[in-house]
Amino acid sequence: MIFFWAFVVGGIICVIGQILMDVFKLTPAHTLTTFVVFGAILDGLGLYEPLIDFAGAGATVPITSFGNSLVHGAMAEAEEHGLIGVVTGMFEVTSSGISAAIIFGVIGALLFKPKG
Amino acid sequence: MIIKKVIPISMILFFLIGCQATSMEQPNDEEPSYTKLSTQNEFDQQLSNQVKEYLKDNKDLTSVQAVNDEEKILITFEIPHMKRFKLADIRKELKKDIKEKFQIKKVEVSTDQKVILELDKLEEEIQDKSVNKNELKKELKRIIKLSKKQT
Amino acid sequence: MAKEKNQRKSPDETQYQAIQQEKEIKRPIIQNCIKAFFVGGLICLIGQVITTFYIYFFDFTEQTAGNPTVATIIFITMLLTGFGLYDKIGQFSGAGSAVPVTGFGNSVISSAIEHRTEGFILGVGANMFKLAGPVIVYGVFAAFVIAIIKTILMKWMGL
Amino acid sequence: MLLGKRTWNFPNKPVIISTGTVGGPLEKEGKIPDAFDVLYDENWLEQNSFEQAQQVLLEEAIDQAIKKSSIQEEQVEFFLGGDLINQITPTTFAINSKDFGYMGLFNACATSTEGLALAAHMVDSNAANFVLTGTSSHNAATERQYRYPTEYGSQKPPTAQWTVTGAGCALVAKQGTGPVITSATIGKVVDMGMTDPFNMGGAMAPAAVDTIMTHLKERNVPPSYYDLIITGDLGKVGREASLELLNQKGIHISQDKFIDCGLSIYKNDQPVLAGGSGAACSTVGIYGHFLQKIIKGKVNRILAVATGALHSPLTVQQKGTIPCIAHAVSIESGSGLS
Repeated sequence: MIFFWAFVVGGIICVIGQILMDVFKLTPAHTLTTFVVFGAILDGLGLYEPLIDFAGAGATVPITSFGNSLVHGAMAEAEEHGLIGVVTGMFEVTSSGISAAIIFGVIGALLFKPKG
Repeated sequence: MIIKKVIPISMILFFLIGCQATSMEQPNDEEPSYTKLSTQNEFDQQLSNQVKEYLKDNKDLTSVQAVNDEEKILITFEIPHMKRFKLADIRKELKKDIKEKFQIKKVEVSTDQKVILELDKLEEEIQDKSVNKNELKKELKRIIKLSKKQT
Repeated sequence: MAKEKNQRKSPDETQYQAIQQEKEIKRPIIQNCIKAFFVGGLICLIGQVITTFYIYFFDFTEQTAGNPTVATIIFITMLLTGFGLYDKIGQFSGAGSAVPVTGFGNSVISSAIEHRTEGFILGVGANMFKLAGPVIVYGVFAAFVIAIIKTILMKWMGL
Repeated sequence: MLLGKRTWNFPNKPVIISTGTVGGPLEKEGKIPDAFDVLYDENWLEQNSFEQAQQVLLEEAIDQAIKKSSIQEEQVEFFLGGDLINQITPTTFAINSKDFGYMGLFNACATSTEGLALAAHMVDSNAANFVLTGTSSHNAATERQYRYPTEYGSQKPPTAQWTVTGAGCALVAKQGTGPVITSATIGKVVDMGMTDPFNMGGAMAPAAVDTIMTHLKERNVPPSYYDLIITGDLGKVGREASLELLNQKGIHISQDKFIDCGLSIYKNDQPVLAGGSGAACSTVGIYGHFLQKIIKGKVNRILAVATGALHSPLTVQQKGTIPCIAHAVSIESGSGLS
């Protein structure tokens, strides 16, 4: 079941992205930024976690989950250390996506040439 | 050009599989499945059994696992997929309910797939009597710790 | 001058832009959305398969399996980008391959590979986040604002 | 000799005595592979960067043009040319080792006819005997400067065009065998407030129309005077729009006489969306394909109108419009040709 809903929810999130790109003529960078901010807002309203419970990777693989986990990290630290935790806890949960991208970016640059 | 052929085919395939999966899902009128643990053990699972017995009437659940030692109990459960949107609330309510009903101080509730798997394994071991008191305590502690990990 | 020119449109411009509206090849939005749905869904499905794999065969919970899953699909993205396939998938599926974290990975990795000719420090290092930078910047800032609001509401308003 | 305001007439009829054209892998599989003297199988040309590869393309085109002519490299006095890359470095580096007087030009994709018009003017007015003119573009080098890294998976809309990988050179001389240049019209910058960098054809169409109209008016000839009117890289969108615009202004050109280089190079099933573009597009189309048609006697008079979009990635980000330009050169079958 989780596989089916991961597929459907992930697909629907991508369709929203396609509409932003085609109908509102946003560039990919604008679209992704909008999504991350949107993910952060959804988590702020407490709506993103239920979506993850429901759709699994369908909600964690799209870039919206980045916003969600940034808020999550900040909130977890804030509970312990108050407002200063908001600043320090930000990357607590998200770091894997960014560090993986950096590491594989450098490895990619070592291994590959652009095909053009 | 291969991509152009592969992608549509796999799309159709997954969609068919997906549709089948939905139609196979049946309404959940049945009691949640659970294993009644032997109380003849070195380690008394009476409490866990009582909890399971109690949760039997809860139509929200499809399966329940529970293991306890002398001071704490870990309960895991599964619910029908369409109810997973409310998973966090159901978990919270269940925890509160059990705490009040059985007057236990430390109740841990989890719905994590991994925790369910591990607890299932532990239940089996208890049934087989392949764990001793100390091992059980240690194992339970480990699983609870696992369920609380954030990153 | 430049500012003035931007503000008013001459009749010629308006007229030509009308012609252009008519002659422009329209984007096949419905078709693009269908492609985006299936490719995006497929990527998420693969993500779910990898997550499940990590839960069953390694010591990861649903919570913690997210990290290795992301790392794994970004690794796959690196291979697809390096072998020159990701841009072709991207042209086919649009947002379907841009919105998942694979798209984020691709934007970082493609920039890194592309700027290798300018050296590893000022090329790869400096340009890596050329495209993905805004995502992190505004993700962090939005999260900051939201977390502040939420903390204040919870702590001082008792919500 | 000046006709009207922007048109030069060349009474001495400078001759294009030879041309050299080179192309990349996608051009090799295209519609007109025989328009190229040299075709490469891959994008890198064994260089370390795409910019260097572009430089090699131009070097090869220069060598081909000189090789095919009856003159020696030392006899060439000037080189006029440019490309799309920042500060036209590929062209400069290609000329680096040569002993030519060099004037770098930038009119984006209209550089080819700009160079040809200036070369003809120099030869016609006795300022030079042999002038080389040429441009080059490389798909990956252009892509990474104007748009995204080449491996970035962004979806291009159907109005986008594909930059041609290639280079072309023409050797213009006072006399010799070959097609002759009879006149040229220098375009003005036309800006219709278009802002979409993925629809260059649509932005450039009004510039092409303006130049064609000015040319016909100042030279006082009807459109039917030319066997073919060849635009540089308007693509599907721009070609349709400019035909419509010409129609509205009362100039009727039949569909089969109004040809676009961007639509001539690639086959329909190649992934080039609305057609080819880039500095090399008009260059290889005109020097390679259409001059051959004149030499073989299939057509007698052509009007080559290369079009260029004069924006930069910076102006696009600053929400600027896309100013465009087009230069026209009329080429006729002439000395020594049947």
